[in-house]
Amino acid sequence: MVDLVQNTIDGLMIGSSYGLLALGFTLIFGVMRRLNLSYGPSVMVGAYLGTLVYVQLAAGPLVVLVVTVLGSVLAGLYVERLCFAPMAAGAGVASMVSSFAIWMQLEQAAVLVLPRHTYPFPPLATADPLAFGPFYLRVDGLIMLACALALSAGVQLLLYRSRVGLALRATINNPVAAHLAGIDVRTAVVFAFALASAVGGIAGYLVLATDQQVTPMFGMWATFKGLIAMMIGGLGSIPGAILGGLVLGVVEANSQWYFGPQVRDLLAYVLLFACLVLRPGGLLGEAPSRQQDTGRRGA
Amino acid sequence: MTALRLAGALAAAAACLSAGAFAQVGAQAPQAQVKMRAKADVACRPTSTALHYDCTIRLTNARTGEPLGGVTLTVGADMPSMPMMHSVRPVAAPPEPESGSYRARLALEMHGDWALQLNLSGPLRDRVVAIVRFEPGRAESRPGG
Amino acid sequence: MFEVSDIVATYGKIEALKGVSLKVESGKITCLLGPNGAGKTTLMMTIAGILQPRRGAIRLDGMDLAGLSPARIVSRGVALVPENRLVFPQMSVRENLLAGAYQRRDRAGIDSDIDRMYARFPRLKERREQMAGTLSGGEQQMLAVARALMSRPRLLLMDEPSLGLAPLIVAEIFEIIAELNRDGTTIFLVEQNAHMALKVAHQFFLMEQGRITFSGTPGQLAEDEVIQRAYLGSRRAAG
Amino acid sequence: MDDYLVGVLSNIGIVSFIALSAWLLLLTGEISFGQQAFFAIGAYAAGIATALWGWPLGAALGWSAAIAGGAAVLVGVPTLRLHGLYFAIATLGFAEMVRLLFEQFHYRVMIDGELVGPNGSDGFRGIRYIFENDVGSLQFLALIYLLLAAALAGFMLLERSRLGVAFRMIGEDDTLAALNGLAVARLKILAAGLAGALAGLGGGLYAHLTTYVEPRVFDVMLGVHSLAYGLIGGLGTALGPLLGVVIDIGLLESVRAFAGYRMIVFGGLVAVLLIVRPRGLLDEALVHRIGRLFVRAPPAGP
Repeated sequence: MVDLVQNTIDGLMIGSSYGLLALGFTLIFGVMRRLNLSYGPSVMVGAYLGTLVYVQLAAGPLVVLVVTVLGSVLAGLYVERLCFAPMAAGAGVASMVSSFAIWMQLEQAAVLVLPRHTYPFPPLATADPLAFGPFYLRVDGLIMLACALALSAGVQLLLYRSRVGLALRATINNPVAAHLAGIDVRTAVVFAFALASAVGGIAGYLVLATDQQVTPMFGMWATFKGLIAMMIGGLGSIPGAILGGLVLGVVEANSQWYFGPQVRDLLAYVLLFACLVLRPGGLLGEAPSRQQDTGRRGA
Repeated sequence: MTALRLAGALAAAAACLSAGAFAQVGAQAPQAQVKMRAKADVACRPTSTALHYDCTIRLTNARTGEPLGGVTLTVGADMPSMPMMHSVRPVAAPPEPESGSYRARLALEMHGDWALQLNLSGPLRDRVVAIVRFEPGRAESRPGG
Repeated sequence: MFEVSDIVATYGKIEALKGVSLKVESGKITCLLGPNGAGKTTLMMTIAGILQPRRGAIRLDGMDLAGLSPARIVSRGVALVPENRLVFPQMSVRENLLAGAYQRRDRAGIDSDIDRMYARFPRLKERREQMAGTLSGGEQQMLAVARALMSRPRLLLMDEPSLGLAPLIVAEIFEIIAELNRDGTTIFLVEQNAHMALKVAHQFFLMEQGRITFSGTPGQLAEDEVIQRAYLGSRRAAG
Repeated sequence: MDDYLVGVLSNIGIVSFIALSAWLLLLTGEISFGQQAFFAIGAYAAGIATALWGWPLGAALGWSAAIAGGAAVLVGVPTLRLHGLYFAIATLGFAEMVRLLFEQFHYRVMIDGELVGPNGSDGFRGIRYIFENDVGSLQFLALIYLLLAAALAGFMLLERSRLGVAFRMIGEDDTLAALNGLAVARLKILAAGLAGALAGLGGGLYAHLTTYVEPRVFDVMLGVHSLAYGLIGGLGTALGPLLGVVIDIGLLESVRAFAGYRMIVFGGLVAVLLIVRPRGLLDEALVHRIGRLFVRAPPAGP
């Protein structure tokens, strides 16, 4: 029982970072109705730049954070310019495959700059875990959870209480009507990409600072964790993204404890598969309608 | 149900076709009795050039454990994480003075885990695969090869 | 004065507009008639900047609008109420109105305009916190009109505002059109329902196969025998 | 021919199977990120059949196609009710499940004093059929291309058949296809089964070519690549995915001059190509135009 609770606590903390990755994913998907496979690799590029200033210039954590986020945003915008902006409506599959090609590109670029398999990343917090009776709370985990909740609340506020949020939601709802209402849809899309990449950059920073190391595989990891959490929580829903991340984190932490890391990964995909087959709308999203069908020819 | 029946028929047709193709290839070589197999130990060292590694390969007879000399050995490489995308042109691995020992110099395209394909020809035709992780400044074989 | 001259627009290789020219007098209601596939919606979308013309000029009081982005065109004072009542289905009525005022920055003016819309369309006021997707067809049409008005257009374009609505609602919509015009808005509308249009419009154009084939006043329209038969329906045939 | 060329050509042939498999689903309008699962099932099935059970190669390949096709039908039933992105992610989830299950899969048998068989993440070594039976690398290459030619001939027939038209109709608009009386669900499952069998056959060939497989070989990279081939080469004809493979593996080899910058150059090329031709080089329009050059009279309908 103690184990279960402790695992659940740990799972909630790591799950909050999955939730942040899913949040970025869902923003891009919401605006573009397309899948950006290069999402994780863009964050990885940011993290590599962060590591670079850490290793080469011995920069402090704050500088590393800023560089990571800025790098993620720049890489994200590069992906948007190359894979999304020039694609005509109806070329959703082409965008997706193109973003995959750029993934390969970003990964190789990262390996060229920093060729070793792993590099150190500055730790988030070195304080001892806080003890509550038989339970321990890792400080970095707490920071991660707090950041996730604050950021998702911030994004929610931004979307529902600001002018630019109005533009984004209008674009998500109906791009043609948004054009006619005088909303600059292109700018809204670019903003969504930048925002999503920034959220991803923060999530990436938090994860890597907890792990204290970075590898080129982080890009793929981030894409898949974000994707799974997004689908579990429900496509297009911000609370759903966070909830999906937390659920994924809790399931992973417990299965890792009881069955080991390989079964953990297996169960994550079983959860994804079961969720899609049994409840395609996810926990908080709406069931897919034919109109929202994406990736198909008309999308 | 017609569709599913058709699927079954097509799968069966595919099976027959491949069996037919096999009959041509396999007819020349009836199932051989127990054949000699090779076993390999690979140890690689980085060189002064980045991504270039010096590998020493010790071949033994899998059954008797004796060193396996006198074969022609070439070494190719593929990345299991990107199968068939990074096939490195096979290099010849000439024998060393010590029997069963061969040496190859590999020029890889990137760091990571590589499946080295040791192609034996001459008295024994075989392929042995060794998994080696290449990193800047070091290389490490995975046991079990 | 709004003026379109020699607009050519293509869909792929098909020429949808083959050199369209027309003038819309300020303060008047101008109606564009025409059969399905004549290019009326294409013309509207081209004026609104959703489609780019191959060539030709679009001028509002001397300013050239051709080639501008839809957002710029809205800020120059042209708003389109599109066909099929495009609203933002997962946004509230109020948010839809706010989106219509996106190009404006005057917070107080926007708030008072929203109140004016509520006064003009009381049913929108009742449903202001409701998601637009849950409104009835007629209510969505009113919302689409109100949203377009929120940008304070000098020229309001309307693409088949009566399409698919019940006769009572259609009458209400046309009443609103006449009212808006009395308040000084120039209106350019596409309509299939020529009977309704005849009651409100001051000027008519007829478009067929990407070309303007007739222009005139309601009186001239009613006299034209061909148009009579095609658009107003001869009484003999109807009876 | 030198070994290297034979190796590259063998790779092109084998990857073509999984590329065709993904393309067949694209034809019916569905994106699969998961065809590598059937490739994996085929590879393990064929490897086990020859190395552990002593089956002849032909039987093993038929078995790999059959079991992979069967698995694809089983997975197709629940997943093909989903569409678009949902289907794509479900196939990805399934494929990763299969890969991770192979990480757990241990089935080792003592053969000639040596433990042979799948050994979890340490892989499955010693699928030595072609070495034990003196099948030369050229002979094996011929076998690959024989089977590939058979598959292509099948596709050419399919393109002219009612079934092929049905697949394309579903791909264009499955609601419309259903309104025209097509049993959309069954046809999609049929397509999924055929696609699975093709991938499985490719997997069986792959296992015997390399003599070694491990779960990592079958990760998402392979699946997304195979999907990309159809889009690079073109969706208009079954030759499209093949062209994609040739460009990818051929191009990767030819821009070797770029050494460490290879993926950077290649990734950029693919991105630009997809901007210029979003449905690939051999898209439907081009195929139609080329077809008109050869066929003067309109082909008689069935």
